[in-house]
Amino acid sequence: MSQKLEKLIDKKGLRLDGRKLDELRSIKIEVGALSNADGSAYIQQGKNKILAAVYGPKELHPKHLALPDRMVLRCRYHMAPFSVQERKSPAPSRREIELSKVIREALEPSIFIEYYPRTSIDLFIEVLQADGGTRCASITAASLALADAGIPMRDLVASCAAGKVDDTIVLDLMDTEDKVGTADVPVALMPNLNAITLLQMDGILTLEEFEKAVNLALEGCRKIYTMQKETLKAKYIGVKEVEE
Amino acid sequence: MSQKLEKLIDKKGLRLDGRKLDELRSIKIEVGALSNADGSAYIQQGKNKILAAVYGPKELHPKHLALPDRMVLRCRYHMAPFSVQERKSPAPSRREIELSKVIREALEPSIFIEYYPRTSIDLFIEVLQADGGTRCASITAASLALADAGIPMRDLVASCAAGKVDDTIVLDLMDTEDKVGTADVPVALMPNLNAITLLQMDGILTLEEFEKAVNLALEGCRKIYTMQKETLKAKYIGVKEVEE
Amino acid sequence: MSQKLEKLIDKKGLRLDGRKLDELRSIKIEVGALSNADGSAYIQQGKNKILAAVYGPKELHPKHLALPDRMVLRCRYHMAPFSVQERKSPAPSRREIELSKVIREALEPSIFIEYYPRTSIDLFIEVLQADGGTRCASITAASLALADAGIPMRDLVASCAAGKVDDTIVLDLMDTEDKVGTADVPVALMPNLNAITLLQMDGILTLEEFEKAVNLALEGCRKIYTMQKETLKAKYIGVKEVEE
Amino acid sequence: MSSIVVRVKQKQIAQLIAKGKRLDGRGLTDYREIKVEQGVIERAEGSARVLLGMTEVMVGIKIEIGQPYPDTPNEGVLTVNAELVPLASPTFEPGPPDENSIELARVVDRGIRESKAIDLEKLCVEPGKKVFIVFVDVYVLNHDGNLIDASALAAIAALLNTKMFKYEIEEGEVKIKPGHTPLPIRKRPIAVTFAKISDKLVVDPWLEEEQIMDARLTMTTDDDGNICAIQKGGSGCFTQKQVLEAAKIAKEKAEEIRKKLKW
Amino acid sequence: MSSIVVRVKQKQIAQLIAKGKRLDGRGLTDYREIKVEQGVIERAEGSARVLLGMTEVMVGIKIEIGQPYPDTPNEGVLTVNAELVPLASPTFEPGPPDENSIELARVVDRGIRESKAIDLEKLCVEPGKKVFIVFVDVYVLNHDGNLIDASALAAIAALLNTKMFKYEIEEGEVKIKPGHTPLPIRKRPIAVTFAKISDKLVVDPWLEEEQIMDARLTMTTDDDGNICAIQKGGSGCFTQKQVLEAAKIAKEKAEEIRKKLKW
Amino acid sequence: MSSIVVRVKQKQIAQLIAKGKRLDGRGLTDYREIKVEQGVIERAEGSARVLLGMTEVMVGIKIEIGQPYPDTPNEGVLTVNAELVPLASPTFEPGPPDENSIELARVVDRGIRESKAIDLEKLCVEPGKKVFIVFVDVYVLNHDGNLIDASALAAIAALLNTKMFKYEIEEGEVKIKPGHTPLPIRKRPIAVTFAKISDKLVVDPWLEEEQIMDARLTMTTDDDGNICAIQKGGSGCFTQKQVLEAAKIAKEKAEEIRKKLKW
Repeated sequence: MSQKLEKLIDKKGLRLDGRKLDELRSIKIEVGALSNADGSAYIQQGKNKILAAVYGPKELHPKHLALPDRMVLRCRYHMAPFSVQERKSPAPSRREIELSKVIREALEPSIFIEYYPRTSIDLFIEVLQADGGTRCASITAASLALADAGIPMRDLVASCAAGKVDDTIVLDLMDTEDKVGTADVPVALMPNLNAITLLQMDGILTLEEFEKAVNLALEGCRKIYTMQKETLKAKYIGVKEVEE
Repeated sequence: MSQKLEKLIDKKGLRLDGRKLDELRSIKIEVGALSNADGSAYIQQGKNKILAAVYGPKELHPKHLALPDRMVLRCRYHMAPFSVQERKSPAPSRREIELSKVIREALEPSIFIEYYPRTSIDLFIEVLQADGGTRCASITAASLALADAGIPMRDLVASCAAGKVDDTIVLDLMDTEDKVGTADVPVALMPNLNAITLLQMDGILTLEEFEKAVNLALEGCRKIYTMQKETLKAKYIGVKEVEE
Repeated sequence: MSQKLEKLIDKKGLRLDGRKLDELRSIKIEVGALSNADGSAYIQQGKNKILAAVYGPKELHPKHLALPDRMVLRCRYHMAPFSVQERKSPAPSRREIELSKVIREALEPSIFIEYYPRTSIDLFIEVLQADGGTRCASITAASLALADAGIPMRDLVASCAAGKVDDTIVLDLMDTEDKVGTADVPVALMPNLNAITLLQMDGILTLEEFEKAVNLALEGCRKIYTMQKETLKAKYIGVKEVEE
Repeated sequence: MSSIVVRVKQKQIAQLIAKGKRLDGRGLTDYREIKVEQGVIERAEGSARVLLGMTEVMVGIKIEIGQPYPDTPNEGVLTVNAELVPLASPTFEPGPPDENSIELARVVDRGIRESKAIDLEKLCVEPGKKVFIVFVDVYVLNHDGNLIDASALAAIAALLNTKMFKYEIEEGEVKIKPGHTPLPIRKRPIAVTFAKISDKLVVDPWLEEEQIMDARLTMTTDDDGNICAIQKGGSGCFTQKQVLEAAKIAKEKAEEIRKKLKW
Repeated sequence: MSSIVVRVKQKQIAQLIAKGKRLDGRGLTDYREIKVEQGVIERAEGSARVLLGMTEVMVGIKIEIGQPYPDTPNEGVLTVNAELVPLASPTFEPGPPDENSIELARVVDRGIRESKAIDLEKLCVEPGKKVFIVFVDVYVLNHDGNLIDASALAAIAALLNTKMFKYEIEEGEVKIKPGHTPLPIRKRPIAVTFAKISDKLVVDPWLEEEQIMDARLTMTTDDDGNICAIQKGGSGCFTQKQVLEAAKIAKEKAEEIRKKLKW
Repeated sequence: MSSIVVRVKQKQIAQLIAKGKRLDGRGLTDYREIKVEQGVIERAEGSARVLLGMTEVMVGIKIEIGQPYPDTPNEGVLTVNAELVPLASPTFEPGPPDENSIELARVVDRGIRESKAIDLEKLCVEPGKKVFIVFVDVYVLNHDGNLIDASALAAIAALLNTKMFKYEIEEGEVKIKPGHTPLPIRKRPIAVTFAKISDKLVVDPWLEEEQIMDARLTMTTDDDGNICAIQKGGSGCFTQKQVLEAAKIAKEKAEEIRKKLKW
């Protein structure tokens, strides 16, 4: 949110990559990409390329961390050293530690954690290429990985950001818009329950702009939700190539 | 102990802050300042501002560290990043690790550690502002925090340093005296038992000077001991505002 | 393997330190040098000075690492900060971690690990001075330390390298030859069983040169094996100064 | 307290909130008593101590000369660090920052950074080479709930209290001169945190409310009433309506709290 | 699978190999299907993805300006790092590199370094002061055995795909210019790994073979058929004859695999 | 040994000391046999090995060019590090330095630093920019008690043995020239450690005495008989009389030990 301004929206109201203001980037989702994980998903959203994998539920070690009445969800959001412009050290940064926490807290409300007391689920997210909005794309993929692992869930979680670019509220900021724009509002939603499970903001917005941004982001989440459901259907109903 | 000399004692025998050679800095002590700790104390000695808190006795984790015939005392002496001239990294330095050890060993003789087998006491010391002699002021405060936590003790531990400044043995060195002076002898004492529980020295002293310095420091400890007892009396007998 | 070439072998076929092509450096071995360890050995090979110590077999902590049907061998190869030209940080380097692994795997085949289920042996190697070929000299010493600790073994492990210097295959490279030469092939052998337990290579060798180097290194191992056995004999049969 | 007593009390707290009341007598959008003391550590370039009921946070500011980030060569550097020091709570452990202290530091950082509270361009000494680095060290001394609001308030209070040393450049070296100038502060971001309990939003949760809340929402606003940072925490969720309602309350509350700051 | 089923399967694998056969139908010196995809991460200077059966490894190359080593002032720097990321296997833990990932990185490094695959002298910008640093980051995404061969192959594939930015020196500072040049690659080292099972050598072991192997032997050869790196692993041993036989097979296999690389 | 045997032996040690005797026949103020060997590691700039009975410590000195501390721009830098390497004792664990090795290093450091044993001003190459850094690495090889005295002795023995490389400044760069000069040493600080057992002070405690001592006191004195460092350790206490008595004995003992050093 800190670089000098350049023109990001042209006279026709189109953005640098030709999108309309309320248009999502092109999204490609795959479920079950990894053979070792209990569940997995891969998402491309713009140039974001992100893998999510789920291991569990399984016994928790060390045992004193286990909870008698619920499962423990653990989450690691991690970026590959080559995923960004300047090589990133593989050691977890403070940003990655914070995002691991907010992503976990965005997904936890969707899981029936009381069904598996004393166990844990490990959720691993690897950003192979980053293009703005990785936390949202990670949540979208991770929720599918949880479903792929057969974890009982209240709803899928779909996630998308809106933001302010050239004084305009737009949907799903890509990298340049994120860096040059003046506000970013990532949101995650369980659409069937109308429950917001992630909300962050940085930048500067009036209350009115904020309301507009939240509403736009929620719309984005609902579109992504449709894609999530189609992906699952394609794998589990259409193709029927399951069973090991 | 390594900077070029300047005049630290004037013709009248007074020091930079107007003190006499055998005079302590002004000391303010408060007991029970922190609501979460089982015992706590705050000390101002000159510009030193130090908090000490005690948690315990409590079960020790991991269990294989517990001792069958005694309690384990653990101690962390730590400086706030803003407590000194140059910002200090919050990670414990080698100096802080050594001082944590000598402070623990200065306090342990005062506790009936055999009364609570298999348990531990955690002692946390935070130096909010440092002005020379922080280890001694920390011991003085920590001993009060232990008393405030109701830990059974043989005696309070009072602590004070003497040192050599401008070829003269003086009491309770403040920061500049500590840096420009040529020797520093921190001492801790259980006054009722005449037992020295801390003794360190750096600098250069003849045997005669050393004897003089130890005697002066012990006198200082006895004066501080009086203040410690008054503080406890004020809280537990005078005010009677205890009981939660 | 990366510095500019200079002449390392003279016209008479002698090397910088006067050795013939297939000649080992002078080797001095001592067994039982350290009083606290269960077994120990010291080796000088050229200017290499290396200590190896064995503690165990003993109960393994933490217990969940213990194996029900065999002993766990742990190994730490470590270099003293003053052992090399530029001071080495005492924290284990990636090279030291790799060498700890390959040394462990070179010695493990020689031990009847199934004799002591649920236990561990700790093997500590300290390089006090390094002169090329430290991993091989470490294995030679460590195998003697295991024998000194009374660990039941299939055979001793003897280790030696061959390499390519000035286009010639030579035995037991010293530091300069290792740095200026163009290939290094460290080998470890259980001579009685004709079993190669370590094999590494870096540099460039044709298949024919490689065969020649392996054969020369194996010859070196057999010579060292003779010295190992003599050292043990001198301690346990000749001198009879054992029993504590 | 035994765990049964704890659970009874927790149930009571939740039931009261459902009726619009709180165990300590506050209304749902009332803060506990707020005390702000600026300039408590003489050795620091700036400092402040905030009491929010029994929650106590100290912030110290240190200023050093260092290198700018390559992408902002004309700007000083802001670094926020938070320590949950173990004397503040039986649940805090010594050791490197965990996810809670990192989140706390980053939420405080975001409020200051996004509101452009500090005029970082005025902290440039030599473009691309030397700038002032402002270290904001948040030190939690007693934890009785709502660390974010207390820390953010102590941070801006300490920044308002901060004095920079004067300097001149002599042969490429920075020479410190006598005297001080205040740190150039333009905005006073204030964080307001809500806990969701019994499907209601309560402001400034104390520790026992935090232990039973479903989720947490922090809204930071600046002097102009704009939102500059938001953070949702905890394993629960919010409705769209709650989010918009929270934004409005946060703006009002921040205006009240801002009056406690000496500028 | 229950541990009895596992043991029965392991016995079956070993017995088949004793007869010169493998459970998945391969011959002892056959590789699984190899897929090499170069240029998969646009943001990296070079990248590749290798599938070896179900084993999947990605390598990304980043290039930065930095200082040379004091003993090679005219050469660029090669740095290989390997991450066994926990989504690749239930046995991989988050945290700093363990001995397995360090060994993997160092074996990949040795093949590239000792074969002089990169012309490091061409990566010198200013002798003794500024050189290009080539970061080779090995990222294991799915572990089904033989990580060394997959990683070494992905590394050289990514290096062949790498483009360096153009630059000029202006007043001692490196200025990046538009356009790219390929990284100067001279050799294509290929690692071939053997597992010893039932006293036989099998090439390209999959995970279940690795679990029962006595020992492992990796031979890396260059375009000229020379050996440039060897690594024995595991707690078993080899005969002299096995070692020499492995060297010959490795050379042949490497020639086949090398054809899969776009240069 | 079984724990009963251990306790019987410990009781015996304590009872003997109460009568002024020691289990190994020494008087209360006698050292074990001391062997000092200087120059044992050719690759180090200086080195020494000390045997104190069965306690064995090696110290190596390395010298590098580096930056001075900002507050002492005209002085070289002394850095003391101690490693309790795990082959020395079943109680030593691999890993970063713990409080015992840090205390050991700092007590050795204090003796050298406070006695001004090294003329650090002679180690300045270019004021404020380049100075010699003297690394003193204490390496404990066998632990049979009284590591402080053995380490301090090995450290000063190694420093006396240290040769610095010669250099000249060429265009701001340090060029190493052939030849060496000795490190400028002015004082030989000697540490003398007492254990308090049965309310008596015993000099040079061996391991089994350390296990039963109430407290430990180390007094370091220089060539002029001045005290330059003191460290009390352990969970017991001393009387004022014991402290002053210890100072006198330490001075006498140090004079004897100092004779073992080659200068």
